[in-house]
Amino acid sequence: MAAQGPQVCLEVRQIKKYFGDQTVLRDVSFSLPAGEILGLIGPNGAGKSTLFNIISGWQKADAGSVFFFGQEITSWTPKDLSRAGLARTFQVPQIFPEMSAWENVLMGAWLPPQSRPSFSKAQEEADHWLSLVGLLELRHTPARDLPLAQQRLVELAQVLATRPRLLLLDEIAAGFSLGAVKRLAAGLAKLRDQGLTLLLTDHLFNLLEEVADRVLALDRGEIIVQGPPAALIHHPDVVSAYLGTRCGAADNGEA
Amino acid sequence: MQRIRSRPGPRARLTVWLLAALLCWANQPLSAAQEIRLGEIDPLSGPLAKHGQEIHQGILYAVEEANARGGVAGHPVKLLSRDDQSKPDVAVNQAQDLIFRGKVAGLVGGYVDSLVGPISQQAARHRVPYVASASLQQAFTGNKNPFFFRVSCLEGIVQPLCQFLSQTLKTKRVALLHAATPGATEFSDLVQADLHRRDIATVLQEKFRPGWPDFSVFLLKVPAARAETLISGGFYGDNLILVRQLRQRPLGLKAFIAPWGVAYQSFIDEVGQAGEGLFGACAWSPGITQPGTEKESQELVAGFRKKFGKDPNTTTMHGYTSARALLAALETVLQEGAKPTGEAVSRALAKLDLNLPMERLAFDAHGDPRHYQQVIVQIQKQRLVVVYPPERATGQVDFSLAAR
Amino acid sequence: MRFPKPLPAAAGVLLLVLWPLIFPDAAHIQQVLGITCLYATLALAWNLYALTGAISLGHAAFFGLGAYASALLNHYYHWSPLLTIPLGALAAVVFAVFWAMGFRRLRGVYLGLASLAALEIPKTIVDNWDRFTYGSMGIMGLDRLPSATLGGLQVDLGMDLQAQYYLLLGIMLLAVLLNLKSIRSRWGWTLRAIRENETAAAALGIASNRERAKALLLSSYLAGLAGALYAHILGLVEPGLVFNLHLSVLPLVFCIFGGSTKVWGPVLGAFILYPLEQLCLLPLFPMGHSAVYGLVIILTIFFFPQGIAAWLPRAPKSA
Amino acid sequence: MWVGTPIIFSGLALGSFYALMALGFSLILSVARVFNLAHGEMILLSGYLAFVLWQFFQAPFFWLLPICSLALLALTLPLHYLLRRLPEPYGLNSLMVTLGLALLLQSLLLAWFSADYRLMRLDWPAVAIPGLDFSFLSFQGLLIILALAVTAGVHLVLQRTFLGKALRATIQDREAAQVAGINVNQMGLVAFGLGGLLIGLAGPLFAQNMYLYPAAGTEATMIAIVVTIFAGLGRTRNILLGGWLLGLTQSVAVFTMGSKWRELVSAALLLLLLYFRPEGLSLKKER
Repeated sequence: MAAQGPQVCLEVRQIKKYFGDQTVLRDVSFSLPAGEILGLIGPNGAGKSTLFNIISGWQKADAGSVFFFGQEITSWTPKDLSRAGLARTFQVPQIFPEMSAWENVLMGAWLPPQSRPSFSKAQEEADHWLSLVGLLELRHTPARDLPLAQQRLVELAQVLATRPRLLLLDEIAAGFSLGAVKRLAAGLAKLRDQGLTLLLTDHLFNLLEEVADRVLALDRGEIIVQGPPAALIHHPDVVSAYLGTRCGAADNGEA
Repeated sequence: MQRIRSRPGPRARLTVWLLAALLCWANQPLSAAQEIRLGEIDPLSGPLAKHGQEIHQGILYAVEEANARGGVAGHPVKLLSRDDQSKPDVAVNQAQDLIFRGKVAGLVGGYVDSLVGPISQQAARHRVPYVASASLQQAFTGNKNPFFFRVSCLEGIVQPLCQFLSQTLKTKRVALLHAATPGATEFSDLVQADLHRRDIATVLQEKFRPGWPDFSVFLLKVPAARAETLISGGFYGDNLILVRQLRQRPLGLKAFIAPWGVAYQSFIDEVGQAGEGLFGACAWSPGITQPGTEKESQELVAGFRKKFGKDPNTTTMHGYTSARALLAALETVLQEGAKPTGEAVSRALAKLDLNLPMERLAFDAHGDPRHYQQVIVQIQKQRLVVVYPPERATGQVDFSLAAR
Repeated sequence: MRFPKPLPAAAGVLLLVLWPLIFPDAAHIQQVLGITCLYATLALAWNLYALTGAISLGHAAFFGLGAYASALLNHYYHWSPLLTIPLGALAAVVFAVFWAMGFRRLRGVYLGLASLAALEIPKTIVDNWDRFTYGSMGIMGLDRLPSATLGGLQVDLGMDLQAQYYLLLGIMLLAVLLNLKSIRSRWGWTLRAIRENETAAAALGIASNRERAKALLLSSYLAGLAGALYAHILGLVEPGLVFNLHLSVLPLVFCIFGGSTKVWGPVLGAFILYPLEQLCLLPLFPMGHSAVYGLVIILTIFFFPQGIAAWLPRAPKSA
Repeated sequence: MWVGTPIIFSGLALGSFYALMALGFSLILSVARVFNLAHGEMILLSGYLAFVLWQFFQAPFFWLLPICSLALLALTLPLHYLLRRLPEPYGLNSLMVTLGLALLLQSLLLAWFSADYRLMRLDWPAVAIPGLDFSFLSFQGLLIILALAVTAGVHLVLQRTFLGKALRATIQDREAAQVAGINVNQMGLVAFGLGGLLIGLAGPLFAQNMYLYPAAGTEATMIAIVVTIFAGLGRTRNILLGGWLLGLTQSVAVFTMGSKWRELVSAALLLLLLYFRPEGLSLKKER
């Protein structure tokens, strides 16, 4: 079927999540057109990771629903979501510690049951994605021996190798140097141009500023502002959310 | 991929070569000499080690006794002992090893039926006589194996026990507790059936796994079932606990009787006062011996004490008796000038008639002992007193002591 | 990927196949090595499940169920052991199905401990179902492995130790092959991924519970097979013998000693430790053998923390 | 007398015995990640020491407890140094080493003390509860009191001291504890030390409640393992609760169903518990 205009890749409707009597997410809704890079910012505890976990199936929402290319995926398991083409990375990179960097990426190319590529094809893929993240020369290093930032890149290459349609990156650029952030941003932009949809969180703003088409600012479980990154970066609500939480000032909390 | 420690150093290589050398060396056949070799397989370690070691000492004593007398028809006897670790595959391995590498003239020992069984099959297959020291089950000698003999059987315990219960104790209701092992289970079933024929009701029959620390709750059920006599088919250690817990609360029992464990001086020493009045069964004990073997028995106790620093007991004697049987058969064959082949020794064993301290030893067509009969003893003033059968009794049953 | 040099392995296999022909009289060694093959099969079975990262302490349950099912079929229906052994091993698989369902959520130490407890269930039932299983008495006088005619050649698997050795060796090599397939295949890497990081595996779309269950079913069948063979080789079963904790610990010891997650590790472990104990330590030290055995284990772990198989020549990785 | 009274009392005493056997094992497992298969043999060692002191020096029972505790402390500390030298995979390697140690100790015990069964024969007066037609052995009472006291002691150490906080942090998340500046190795040493004291304490109790023979260690290790599963790792109070639950269940099972179902009932209980609470008895699930 020929889509009219941009297809909606991900739609999140009225997600609610409580931990005990604490509300972590209240009625979060947004939609992400295919081929867009959407950023998600917010201070610590704003609910970014919880939202990510709910979308990718690692946590259950207490209310609301999630749609992926029109299909409801609200209570799917991570494994089923991965098979459907929704991939993610984690704040603490989830890789195979005893395997080499290259083997890690190979796992992404070779193992996913939905594609079942041949071994030689998977090897080529692994080379391709590993070189894309710039770690080809470290291919034989056991993943556990890599610094955290490079482990994140290995994880990125690994999930990219599964050929997802939507990729969720959770603070992928944490601990990156400025140059590395720029390279990563360029790479992500290229992927977007090839048709990948991306949802990124960033604690700080550096990566989103480079690459996001649109940014949502989350605070205390609610989307407070959204718009292009340049407009958000100095938005008073965003600034106060960051400052307020950081300083923990009570008067800001009441406002 | 370079992993630290993935390649062992020279020390490690050395270990491997040493292991290999040890293996190769172990496969050298033992040098053959003029001596006669006997093979022994017993549980020398693990949970059954106590009785395994006792049998071992009995066998060892018999062999050394024979050697002190100048050997068997002039040939020195060498004993090769093996531990079966209470596992049948190990017993088979060791039997094979003894037969092939040790070139033994016969096998002795064996404490549990599931281990005696496989050994006896090896004996039949390789035509080597095997005299089992402590085998009980009946199923065992069902199919004829001309190379298998044993010096004990369950009947020799069950018969006197049940007769004692009906004739002397005149009990009407018994509770039966037994260990979850084949021998003890068969014992329990046989006793139950035998007592049934004698109009004695088994009002409680339970089994437990050996090594249980707490019988107190089971004991609560004994008076509830109005049992008069408690028969324990548990082993030595279980009886230690059972007896101690028996003393805690009066159960109104007429008697407590256990075929295994009680009739040992060491048991009496361990439990002390709590042991007074208990009944047990034994085939032999220092001071309790087959009529006509008193002198031999005393010499044996003295010699044994000198060698091992302790008294022999009924288990030791099972080992001793089995070794004596095999040695006697070997002597018969050698004195006739024949080669001690398996067939010849087995034929001699079948014709054997010895009066040994533990029993008058002669085998029937199945290899079972014809005259094996244990006596019932009671602990009185820290001593074992034979109370049944009447012809061997050394004292009277003290009913007041037995009641608890 | 690893492409091992096939040479040492092939030489080893050739040695195992040929030595009885060179030393035809060494029946006791054939006996011991035959049982070694049996235990190596059990260890390989254990290892299949361990490839998913699970340390089982309940494999004696599979061993015992295989042994009892085969023994009961043989006892009641008088079927040939050649039929009852592969059928009896299925009883272990049935138990494995319950295991896979019941222990889905357990990992690590808890799984090990739960499997240890699970051993009690078949054991106690078999021990107390007197009418059907003969309870604690066990069953004696099972049929031996029968003689078979292979291409005009009559081989007596029950009595001829050499034939028995070759049978057990063959079954062990099949188990090795299965391990080989399960390590060096796409599925093998799936298992490895589950072992190393279950979260990451799930993120790649791997159904870890299903793959783990598959490995367990295969593993249980092999372990059941070993148990069934054991019953007919010895001609008897008894609850205390075939549901013995020692049978759960044995594969663990062989695998860690030899090197788990390596194809030849369990085999090496079994072929070093069992003959060492049976052919050297027991004859040499009838009393103190377990002290020496314990020392050997301790020292080896200090020298070969990755297991003996780590010492084998390893091929460089090819891209 | 209500028939349940002695059953419950027996169950509690038995459960207290189980808990006392398991405390050292659980502590070493949860802090130092060593699955100590030589646990039972170490208890036996302490038990034999108590036996020797009792037999040849007529040492009173209450002296035996501290002496044996200290003696085992002197044994577990070197063991910790030995195990610390083990490379990865640490868990499995330490399991194997302690298995080897168990075999070694068993042989040594067999050589030193022979295979005979030994019993510490002490007279424990019966205690009657006035008003109730019920009496019990003072040793059973002692088991219950000791279990309560030791559990409370360990609990206090873990909850109220700085060291205990560090220990708990190590139990909960080893890596995070390390990041927070806790010397995990030192915590292992502390665990082995405390564990040694507890194992030493268990020895005379084992010798008194059961009987000594060189192969008895396996039984003690099994008890420790089973109670530890009941409790879940690192929860001292639950060790006692788990022990009691196990002891009571077994006593009730023996009374109502018969001795032969004892193992099945406890195994079934254990598996049900693990099915519904994979982390053991602990009420809070760790996230």
